[in-house]
Amino acid sequence: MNLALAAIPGLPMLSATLLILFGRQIPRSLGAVLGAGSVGLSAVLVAGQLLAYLDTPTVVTATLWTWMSVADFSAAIAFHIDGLTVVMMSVITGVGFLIHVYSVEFMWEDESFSRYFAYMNLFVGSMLLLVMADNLLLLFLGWEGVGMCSYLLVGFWYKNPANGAAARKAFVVTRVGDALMALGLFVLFTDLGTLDIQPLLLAANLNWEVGGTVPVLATALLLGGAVGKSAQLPLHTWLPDAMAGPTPVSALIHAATMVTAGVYLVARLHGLFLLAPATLTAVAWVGLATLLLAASAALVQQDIKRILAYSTISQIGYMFLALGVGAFSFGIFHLMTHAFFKALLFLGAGAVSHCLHHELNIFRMGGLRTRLPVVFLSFLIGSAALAALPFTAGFYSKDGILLSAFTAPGIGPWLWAGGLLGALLTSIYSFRLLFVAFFGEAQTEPDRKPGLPMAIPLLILCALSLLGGLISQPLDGVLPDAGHPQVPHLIEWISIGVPLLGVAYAYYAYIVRRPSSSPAEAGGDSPVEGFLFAGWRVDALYNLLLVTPYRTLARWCQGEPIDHFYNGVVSLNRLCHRGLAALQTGELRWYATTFVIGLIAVVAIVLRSAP
Amino acid sequence: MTVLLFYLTAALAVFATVVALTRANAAHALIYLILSLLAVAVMFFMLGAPFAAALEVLIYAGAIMVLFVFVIMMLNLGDAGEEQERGWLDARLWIVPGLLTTVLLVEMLLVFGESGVTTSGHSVSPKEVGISLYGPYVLAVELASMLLMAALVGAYHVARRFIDRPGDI
Amino acid sequence: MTPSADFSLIMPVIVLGVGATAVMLQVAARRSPELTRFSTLLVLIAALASSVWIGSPEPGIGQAVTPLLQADDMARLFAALFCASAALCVMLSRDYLPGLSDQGDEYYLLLLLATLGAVVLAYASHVASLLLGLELMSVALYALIAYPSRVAPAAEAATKYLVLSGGASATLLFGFALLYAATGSLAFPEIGAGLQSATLGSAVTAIATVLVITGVCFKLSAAPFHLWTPDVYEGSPAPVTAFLATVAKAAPFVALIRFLFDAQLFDLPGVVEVLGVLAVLSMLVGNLLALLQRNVKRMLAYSSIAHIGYALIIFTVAADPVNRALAGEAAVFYLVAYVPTTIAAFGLLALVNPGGEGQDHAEVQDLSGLFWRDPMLAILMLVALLSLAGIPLTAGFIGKFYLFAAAVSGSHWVLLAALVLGSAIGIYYYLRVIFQMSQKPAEHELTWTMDGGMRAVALLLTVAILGLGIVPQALMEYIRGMF
Amino acid sequence: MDGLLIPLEHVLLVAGILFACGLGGLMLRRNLLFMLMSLEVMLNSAALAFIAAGARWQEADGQVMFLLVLTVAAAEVAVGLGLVLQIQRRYRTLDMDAVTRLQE
Repeated sequence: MNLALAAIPGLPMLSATLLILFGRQIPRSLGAVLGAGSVGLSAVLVAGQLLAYLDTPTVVTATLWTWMSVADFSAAIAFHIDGLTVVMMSVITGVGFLIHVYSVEFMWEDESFSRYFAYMNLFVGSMLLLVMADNLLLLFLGWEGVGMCSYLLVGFWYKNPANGAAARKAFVVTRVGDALMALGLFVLFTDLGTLDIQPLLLAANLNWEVGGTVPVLATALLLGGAVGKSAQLPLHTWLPDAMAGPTPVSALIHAATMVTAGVYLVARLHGLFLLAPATLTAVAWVGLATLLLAASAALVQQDIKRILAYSTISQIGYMFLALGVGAFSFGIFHLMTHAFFKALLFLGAGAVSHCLHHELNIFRMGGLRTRLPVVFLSFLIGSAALAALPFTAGFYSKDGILLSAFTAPGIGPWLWAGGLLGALLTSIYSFRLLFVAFFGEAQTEPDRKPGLPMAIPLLILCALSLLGGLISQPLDGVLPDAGHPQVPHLIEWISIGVPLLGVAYAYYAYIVRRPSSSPAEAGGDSPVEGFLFAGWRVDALYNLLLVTPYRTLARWCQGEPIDHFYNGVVSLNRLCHRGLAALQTGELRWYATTFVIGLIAVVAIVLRSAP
Repeated sequence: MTVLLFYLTAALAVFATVVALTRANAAHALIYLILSLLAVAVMFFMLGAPFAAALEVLIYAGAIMVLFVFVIMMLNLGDAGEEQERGWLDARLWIVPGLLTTVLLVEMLLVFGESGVTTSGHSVSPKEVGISLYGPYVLAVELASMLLMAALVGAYHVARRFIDRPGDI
Repeated sequence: MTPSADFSLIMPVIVLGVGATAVMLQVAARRSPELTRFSTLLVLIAALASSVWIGSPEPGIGQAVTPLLQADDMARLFAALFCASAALCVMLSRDYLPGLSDQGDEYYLLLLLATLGAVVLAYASHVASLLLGLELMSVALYALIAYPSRVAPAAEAATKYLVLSGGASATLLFGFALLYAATGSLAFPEIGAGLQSATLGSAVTAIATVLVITGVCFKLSAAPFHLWTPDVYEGSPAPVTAFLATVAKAAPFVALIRFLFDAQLFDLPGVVEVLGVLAVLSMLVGNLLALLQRNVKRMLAYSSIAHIGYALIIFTVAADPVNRALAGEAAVFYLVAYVPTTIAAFGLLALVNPGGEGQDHAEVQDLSGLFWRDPMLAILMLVALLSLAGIPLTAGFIGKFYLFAAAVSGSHWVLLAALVLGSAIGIYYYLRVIFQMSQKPAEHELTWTMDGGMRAVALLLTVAILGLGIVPQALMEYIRGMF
Repeated sequence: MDGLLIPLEHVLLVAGILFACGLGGLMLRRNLLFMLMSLEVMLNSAALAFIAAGARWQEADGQVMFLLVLTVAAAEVAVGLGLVLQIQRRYRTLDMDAVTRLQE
């Protein structure tokens, strides 16, 4: 049992090790088998866990080994398998496997084929570690592991300096979140004396008052970590730039799995968050603000991957909204359906660029409906699910979130209205993408069609995006939930109708009144469009507020003749180094003299403290 | 009377040592060093360790010092070396070592008070030493032989004369 | 008085002693470096096996074999560690020695004798055995350092080491003589017992103790007795440097642990303060000196000073009897983690051999592009450097965490601050090397030979370092039984 | 002949003075030969201290330790004199202030 559990994250990691060590000697085909096969095997094992859990929902805790126990501190490599874990594992390995298969064709011609699969496997292993961990230390290890893999994969094509810059940005911005989270863990450990999740939750329930200072502080710090990893306001700016990596990477890491780690963290520790209502409300507002900002930014993007990136940020905003109003299971439900349709859309986008000379601007596409029918089908279903049109997977999850938001006490209607506005925007931008890229006249001719390794994962994801809403997640007893929210019928109808309205508008704007030429490169003619295009100019704001002052300060410090604090520490170190190095004269007599000086000093210390 | 003799020997040992370490001529220094070692041997005898006294004379003053003599002969530094050596013993060079040594001595004087404890006044015979050596210390004897083997092999290799080649560094 | 001791308990010492004699006879009969290397390896492996399989009568307690040696689990663990490390050094020498014009026979013999000295130190519970172990190791090392007889710096390094180390030995002996004068005993536990009835006053015994500590700390190259270290490391042949930095450090440290723990000298005035000052100085001085150092050998030499400083923390912690066991565990684990890590780092330098004739002058720059040219070697170096820096999932992290926990439980904030500060500086220069390895290949390339056997050794070391970092619990529990 | 009754501190002090002389010589002399002689003086002073302690406790251990110190001194000096020859050969001098190829 333990072995099978350990093999789930172990197989991809083993494969990653092999690929790193022997990557050059291994032929491509074997590399592909290793890379995709290991994840496939994991998926099979996960399926076994899933079936077992569906059969008899029992929580399994398996300690593989005690990592170390020093003094009062003890850390174990232990897994905790419950409904939430099973769902997450299924999404990670299932979607992950499809993306790996897809990547075999997508990356076939890349010179660093085995390096790619090594990183991807390492990512899957770390992500599994993250969701299976029984204690927060192991979770944090996985958390850092996925962050590192994300960094490596965003900068995968490291020869282009822009990609390196994007990778660094992703790393630095998420690092801010990670630092907060580490602090949060420290607060938890000092206050409750353990980092094992289940005892931690028990201890918190016993020792903490609802709304006390420590719960709010600890959960706020954890929220900081979640916000960084899940690209929520105000730490969302790294995700659009992270699209510099290969497209399947965006599909797996920056859409389906890693960026939802923050959602998972809040859901896993919901026991703590329920003790801190203030933080929970903050989660809801962060989610709402993010979803609106990102959806409006997505309206005007032209790069297909940037649209999808902003859309991802926006959808994770919905998940946060769900968590914030206490509808944890809807949040996880949306996490799953989103993984299906967003992976589908990203893989579709990858297929488009793969067949279209790496073209990413939707205004230079057009007419792809007839030329790439499989991809068109993917986008059609994916966009419908993203826009939450009835009977798609996205409909069930997003509808649940909106209605739950409505029932939230006090602020409910406001959250609902905001979410609804977001839904309208979502349907507009998703169908704008569809209509512009796949209808109308062709601007660029595709030079090939996706082969089977790419088409089959697309079709499977199509099916999941359509039917995924019917899956009922085994979350009973794991997450608290009040079942389906009871709201007036009018509200329900409005929630269903608004996305359709958006589709209609998009049809009017981009099919009926199809713009004759593509808009300017810099994004839009009007200032509003420009503002939206630049993602509400948050980057510019940060540049203005943080980066520029920092640089100015740095420059000022450089110019300042008297004392510069930054260089001061470095200079001090250098000075000490020089001073000490100057003692290393190589002269034996001098060495003997220092020995005697040391001897005298040591004896003097004793004489001083002797009675 | 004999106690006074002990202090006289001690003074001689210290004096001979100081002189030995401040000579310019290595051979002269060696003579003084042997004098110092012989004085220490006398002190050993007076402290009731006749076996150690004998070994001090035989091995220290004998064998080890002979090694020095051999090396000094091999090097054959001559008068030029002595001149140079005198130059190196410039007064300024004395300041730091002299100062530090004095500080160390003062520290030691501060520590050694009078506790009234004396040496036992009884002699420990070679027989007792021998029994001890081949009783509890038998492993030490074996290890000492290993140490001498290491020294032998090491000295053999280090002191071996190679024909110098142009490529040497 | 004839000792009726069970000599099978000190089998590694006996195997090494008999083995060294046998190897010498073999060399006398037939000079062949290959054969000598083979028989040396054989002796080391036999000693390793005997230390692993022949246990102490009761685990954890141990038994005295004559008053000189104490056979217990700690001694066995370190005997095994030293034999394994020496075997690695022999392996590293295989490709290194042919670059010298000296024949290799005496080299292996001396290495065997130095290992014997180190193993004796692991068992030493008496002044005589400590002295003999220390000197056996040192004397063999003088000759090993000066082994490349055509290389002037080697002779220079050996001379510096000999003169200073001789001075340190004399200091240590003088200290022991004073302790003997005060307490009337030479075995460590009895020295402690004799302290109560000491007639010479606590100042004399305290001075005697710090003289001993000074002597040992010189061998450990703790600041301010560290100045010889970089010169000697730089001048020595790389495999010997590996031995110097690992076995020749861990062995005196073990002896120091035994001396201070068995004799319980912590209550003497000033002793703990002295050890604390030495620890803080070593941590800061070592790291600061390594900061901008370009020569990799010198850099690692400085870093080893810092590491000894970290380990010295435990003596301050051990001053409080409540935390003494934890301090001992931390020290033993730290040393066990430190040895394979450092061997790995220096091993790379032994393999990278630019000039031949013992001229291994490797600058940090020369490691450029190692990742692209030999990924496996680079990964070994990477793991070793990360472990030295104390990054999680490596042996070094667990070791440092142990020290950290020990210092926290004793509330020694100054030491902790120095530990954190030193580690922070350390990360900078370790990362500098890693960064350099991932750069474009250097213009004048280093050459190295690495066959299947060496690769297996490299893999073994990597696995050992990572293994100690990922599954340290078994070793931790074994060590816990010692104190 | 039996030993004398001499205050232990006095003998130890003589040993201490000899020890300090040795250290002073180590710091003062540039010639490697003299450094080795200083080393011998230091080791000899430790031996004297051991003999004094042995005389105080009337045990053979002090003399056994003396014997071991003697062995150590012999071993050190044997290798040390070998190195003297080597240094003279490579550097053409015994002046240790000039033998500084290894330095920062």
